[in-house]
Amino acid sequence: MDTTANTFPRLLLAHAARQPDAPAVREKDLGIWQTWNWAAVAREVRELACGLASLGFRPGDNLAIVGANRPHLYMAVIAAQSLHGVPVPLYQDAVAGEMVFMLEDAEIDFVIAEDQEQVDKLLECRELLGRATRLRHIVYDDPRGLRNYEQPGLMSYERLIEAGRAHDAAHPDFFAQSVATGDPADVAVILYTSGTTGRPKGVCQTHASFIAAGRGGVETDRLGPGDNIMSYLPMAWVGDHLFSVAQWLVGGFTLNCPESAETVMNDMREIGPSYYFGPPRTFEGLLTAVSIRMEDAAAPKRWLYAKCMALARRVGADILNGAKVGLMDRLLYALGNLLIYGPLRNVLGMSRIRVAYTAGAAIGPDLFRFYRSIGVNLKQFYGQTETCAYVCLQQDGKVKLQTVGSAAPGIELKIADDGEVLVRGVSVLKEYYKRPDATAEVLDAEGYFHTGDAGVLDAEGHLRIIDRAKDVGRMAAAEGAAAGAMFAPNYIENKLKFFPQIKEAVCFGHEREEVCAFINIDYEAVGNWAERRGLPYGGYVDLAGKPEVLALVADCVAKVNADLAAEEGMADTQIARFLVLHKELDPDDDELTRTRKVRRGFIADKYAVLVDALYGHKRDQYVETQVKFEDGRTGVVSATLTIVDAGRFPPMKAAA
Amino acid sequence: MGFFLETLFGGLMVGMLYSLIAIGFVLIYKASGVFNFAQGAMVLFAALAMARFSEWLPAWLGFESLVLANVLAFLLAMVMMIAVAWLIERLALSKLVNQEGISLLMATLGIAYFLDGLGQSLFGNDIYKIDVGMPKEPMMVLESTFQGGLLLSREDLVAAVIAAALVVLLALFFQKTSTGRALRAVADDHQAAQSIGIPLSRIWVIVWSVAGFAALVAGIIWGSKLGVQFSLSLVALKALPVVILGGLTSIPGAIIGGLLIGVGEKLSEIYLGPMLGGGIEIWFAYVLALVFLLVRPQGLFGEKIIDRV
Amino acid sequence: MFYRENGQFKSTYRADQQIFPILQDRVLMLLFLVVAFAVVPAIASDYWFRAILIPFLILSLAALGLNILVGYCGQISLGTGAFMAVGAYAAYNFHVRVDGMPLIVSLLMGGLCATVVGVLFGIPSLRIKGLYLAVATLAAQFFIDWAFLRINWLTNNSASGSVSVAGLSLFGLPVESAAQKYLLCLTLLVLFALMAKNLVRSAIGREWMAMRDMDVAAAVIGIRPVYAKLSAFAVSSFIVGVAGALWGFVHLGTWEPAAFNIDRSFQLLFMVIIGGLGSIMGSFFGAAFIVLLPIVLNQLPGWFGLSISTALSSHLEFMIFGALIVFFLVVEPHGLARLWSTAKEKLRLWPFPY
Amino acid sequence: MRDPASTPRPAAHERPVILDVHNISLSFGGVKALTDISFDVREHEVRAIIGPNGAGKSSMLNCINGVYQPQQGSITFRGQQFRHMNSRQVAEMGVARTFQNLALFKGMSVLDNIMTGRNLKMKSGLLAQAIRFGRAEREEIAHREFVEHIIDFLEIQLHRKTPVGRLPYGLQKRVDLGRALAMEPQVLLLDEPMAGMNVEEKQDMSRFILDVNDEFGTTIVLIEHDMGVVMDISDRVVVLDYGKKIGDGTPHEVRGNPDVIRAYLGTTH
Repeated sequence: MDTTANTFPRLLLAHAARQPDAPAVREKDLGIWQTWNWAAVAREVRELACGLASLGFRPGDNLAIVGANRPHLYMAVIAAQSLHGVPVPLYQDAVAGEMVFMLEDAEIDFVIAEDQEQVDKLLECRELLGRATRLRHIVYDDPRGLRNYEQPGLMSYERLIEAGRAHDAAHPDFFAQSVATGDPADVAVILYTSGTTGRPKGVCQTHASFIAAGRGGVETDRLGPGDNIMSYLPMAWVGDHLFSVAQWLVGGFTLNCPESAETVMNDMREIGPSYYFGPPRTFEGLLTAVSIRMEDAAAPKRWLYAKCMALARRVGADILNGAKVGLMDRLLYALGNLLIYGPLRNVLGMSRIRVAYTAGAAIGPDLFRFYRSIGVNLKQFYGQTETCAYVCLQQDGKVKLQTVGSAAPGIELKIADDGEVLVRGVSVLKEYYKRPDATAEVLDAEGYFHTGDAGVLDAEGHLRIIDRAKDVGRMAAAEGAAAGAMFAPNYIENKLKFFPQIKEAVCFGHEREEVCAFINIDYEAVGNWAERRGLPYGGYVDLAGKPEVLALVADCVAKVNADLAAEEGMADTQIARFLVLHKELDPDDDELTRTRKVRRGFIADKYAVLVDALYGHKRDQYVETQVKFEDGRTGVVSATLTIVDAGRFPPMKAAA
Repeated sequence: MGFFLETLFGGLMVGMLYSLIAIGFVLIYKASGVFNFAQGAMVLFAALAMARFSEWLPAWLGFESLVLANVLAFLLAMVMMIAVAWLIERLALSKLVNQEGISLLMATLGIAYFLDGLGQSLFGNDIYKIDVGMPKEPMMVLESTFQGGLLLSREDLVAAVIAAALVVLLALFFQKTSTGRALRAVADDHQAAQSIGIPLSRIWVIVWSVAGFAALVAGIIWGSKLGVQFSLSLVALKALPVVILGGLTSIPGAIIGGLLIGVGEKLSEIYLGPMLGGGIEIWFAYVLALVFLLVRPQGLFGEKIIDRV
Repeated sequence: MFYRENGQFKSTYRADQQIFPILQDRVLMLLFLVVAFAVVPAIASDYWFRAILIPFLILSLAALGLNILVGYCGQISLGTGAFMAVGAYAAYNFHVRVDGMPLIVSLLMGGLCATVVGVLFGIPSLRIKGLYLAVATLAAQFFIDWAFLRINWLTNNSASGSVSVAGLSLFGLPVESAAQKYLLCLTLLVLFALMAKNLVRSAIGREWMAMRDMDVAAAVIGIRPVYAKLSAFAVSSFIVGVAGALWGFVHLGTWEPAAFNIDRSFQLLFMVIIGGLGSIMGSFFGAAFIVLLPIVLNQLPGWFGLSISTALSSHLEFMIFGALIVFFLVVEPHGLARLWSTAKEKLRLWPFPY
Repeated sequence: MRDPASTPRPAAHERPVILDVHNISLSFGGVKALTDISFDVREHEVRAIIGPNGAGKSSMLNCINGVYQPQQGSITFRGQQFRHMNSRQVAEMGVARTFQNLALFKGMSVLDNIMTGRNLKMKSGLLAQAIRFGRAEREEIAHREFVEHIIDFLEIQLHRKTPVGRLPYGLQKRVDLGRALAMEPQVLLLDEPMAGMNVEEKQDMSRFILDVNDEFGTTIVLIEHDMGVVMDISDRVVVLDYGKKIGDGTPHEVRGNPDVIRAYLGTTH
């Protein structure tokens, strides 16, 4: 593996020289896995870069990249970099209104878009930007439906490549030179943080830091040629950039792009990646699907499944950690592996996984344990856009369910007095694009980055994230008590969200005497449950209001409360009352971030009436809500929500 | 001349038996759209039942009277045929309703095999005679007209009369009785039939029973002529070309078709056979039908088949 | 349960379109062939060869041919026995009249003659369907039976069509012992099965199935009914013809038209129904089932210490066949093959039900 | 696929006539299905045939692609006049068709169903296919790739290998369209492509139809009940009632036509 190359374009060329015929990128297209080897990628990047240059793309220009995970778009990233330009990947599901801000902020002139949908959006943005001379060049990858577009500056990917070839022929050494003059300290990418509050900020990361981050991961898990990864997460997300760009180019393994959003599961089953990355909700979704399907299985199968899973819960994780386990259990586990775990991994597409990572939000311990127990080496890491998603890693064999692992190579950790986690080291951001003020807020004099997360370091230096620093609140002191207990909403919400029936949860309790919660049911899971019980329902709102469903949820809440009651200092934060929301919390309604973190404050305001009802000890509450549909239309959903009292438990001194 | 006429009559006799079997086909096809390969098997089954019961009953019940034996045997056999019809409807047809014709056809093949097996394991697989007291000795007619005269077997004449009677009986049944009319309704249009509240299942049981009855009569006549044996169920296959010729949906067609083929067979055997090396009656009927199919698929009396898109 | 398909991705259409796209299946099939070619000949007894294996192989071949016609193209035929007969007698004629004619060529010529006759009797299928066609093919059955009985020229003037062959050899190797015969049949069967599979997954196969499923639509997209149907008859009767030749030459050695009478036709039809219409695999299942059932029926009572007359057991056989036909048509119209593939799906999805 | 019409499309009336139906009359044993119908279809347009049930719309299509033989009248396709054609010829001339009540090949997968649309273009012989070597295989692969483009176009990748029988109705309609597209038709006859679909499916289908029309420059003749859809996507409309033509013109003109209004008020549409 190449250690001298210090910019991404050079890494690419290094691989093209070292392993020209090894597969670099695969995409399922036209029913088979079309493959680019490293040489081909290098060639195409070169042509692409020359093409951009021929359009007048200058060093320092920014290239917006909008679309799903397509090989061409990944190549565009490197192409821009090899011209000393900066790729700016944007969320493809953002609506024009959101996108226009970043296009303007990053002074975008050149865009590479996936298809008609994105092009239409960008043209809309042109309008929104007024006659400002932005977005002069829009290159589209998939020409379908765009044939009769007359707008200026539109160009197909093929045409761009042709132009590139011509330019390359005219200036044979242009590309080589441009790559040669690249500086590791140059900004390699601008990633916009959707940010739980305020408008998005462009995080500038240099080649040096992202390569360091990538290398850290690659070395920790000994990744390299022969490994396969699924690239299915938004390119604009730091996670995908770390895994599908930085680690890809450092490690030189193979990217695999799914055929379409709906086929990801099948494609994953075919590829059987050896290296996998997904945010907790992906793993949650998979597990939900598993439990739903198992519930429909025949009784003997269910029995076997239950038995095997019980065994796995007991010894699976230890076996994976290499801890010592009795021979009998090992034998039984091997049997279970043949009968259940193996097949399960196979249908999940995880048979060949060596390393799987999750991050982006705290993962429910039980969820985490499930995957490890069936032999999927799932690990957590911790980081944020500002740190290339690279702060802590769980090392093989040292995986503790509750922590996100110890400081990654090249990273220093410090816990501030208020519990906030501070980070210094290779992967810390250069700056926020054109936002010195914001940069100053997060980067202090000693060069520590303020993560905004509250956490604790344990004896072995493993970091345990409790919550967002600003979310961590205190309960109002109950009569007689000096101070209220510490209240970590996410912590509780994640416990709730582990139940397949619960999709989202929002807890309130800061400066209040009790904790109350909003719950979102998982439509698919609960719908299934209802159908199996022959419980008729008309759509989401109706289902969410059914007394049977409320009972079901109350049950989950009670379990969580029991859990909390058993945990040091958490007993007082048991959920007193909850209600089941009449609509799904939705990024399009700004209730969630694009990465599906709940915007607690926003929700508290938006549904103030419900919050008051919860604390006002009402029995139910009527509510009306505006909703945005995919096609941009808006409508209103209304319902009368019942408020349910949850079972609570006396605090006990027992281990969780 | 005389010889020709004799052959002709012979042919008519055989043909008449074909018709008897063919009628069974037509009945079932009209009422249930099923092309009943099992008709032959039903004939064999019925004949076996008749033959054996008429032989066993006197032994069991200890009486001599041949007539009584035959009557009882006939009734018993008829009961069995009804039972068979009922079972077929219950176990096969009701479950295969609105499947394509081809799988129904194959189903009846299965039924045929089943009946053959059942019949022989119940009643044995030798050659049995049925003696319903048909006059055996032949008679001479028209000696005056030309010398040598005509040698006719009375038995055949009686058989012809019985057959004719059967046809008339069926005709009456279909024209006069309400069930008969119901059957015709079903034949014309299943939906219509159901809509006027006729339970298809019962209709089918009845039809198959009637077909069973026809089979029984045919079986008896065959049996008393040539004895009852397995080959019967093959001979019965001859009814297929007959209905093709006459048209699947027409009873008169079945009769005329039968006679045509009976006669054709005999004459061709006599006059063409020698040229071709003999034994051509095995296939004559089928090839005739085949040729017919190519020129007039709907047969002599059948309705035209139109494929709609 | 035993499938591990992760990483078996296809990056070419050739790989994606192979007959057994899943590695585990390929391995299984390979093992199976090894056993069939190497192990069985070593261990099987003479009785096994003559009573079970050879009949099974040859009838599988015939069923395979019939399945192409009935299962894939939807044209029923009750004349299969006759087409086998054509194959057998034609091969016989080439064998005895042309001296030095290699065995394999005789067999194939037998197939070709069957093709010609098959197409001839297939012509009515252009005008008529289903039960009408059944009668047309019946005509073929009876006519051909008769022809070999009565037209001496066809049987090289041997009385009542009873002929016999001996001293077979193939490329200099003798085909005398049961094992040798078995290997000959097995090889031919495998080759034909492979070709048949190729056909049904190619353009022509799709034409057949199109005619079967929805002939009007098929015509509208430019499929010629004449070509589709007659080619099905041709291919089908070629394979059946070869099977017939093998039946005569290899299995019987001495035979007369009765060996290919209408019962044979029905038997083969039953095989494809029970085995599975429209499935190559099904032809094997069906043949195996129908070859084994009577043997089992004869043994069964013995195991329980009772004894039944052969007559009775043959009648029981009739009844069981009949009942099974109806059963399968009602319960699983796609026969054993479908049961097999559902089981396989279950295994692939294990532990999930769907 | 076929080269797109690179130039922007001229207005309907300027384009040359590709299909001209002249005085067609058709009857089944005395029952008149069509009487003296004439209309023309111009290159690259979307031509709708509407009318109440039993107006003879489907019969009209069946005449055009040779399923029925009209007793009178003639059909001119690209300047060649025909009185009697069989479906094969029509297909060869580049007329494809979808069916009102799904006429898919139930026993086959989505992929195979669409592949059948390519059969007309597959030339390798029986033996070659049996051995599946050289040309036969190359051909299979080439056409498979073509079909994959269609699957991609219709967004049914997920269902590529599923037996069509198992697909929901809306998707089956797409496969039916795909099978027709596989023939690379110049004229595409669509028999109620949206019958029995919900609003969303209808939107998708309209999108596909329009895309086909301007991606591949395919001329489209469609029968549809949903007036809304017809008015949205068609350039010109023919109105039939009881086998007679009672209106012909742009959606706007037709909407104003009193006979048409009567015909529609008269029935339950």
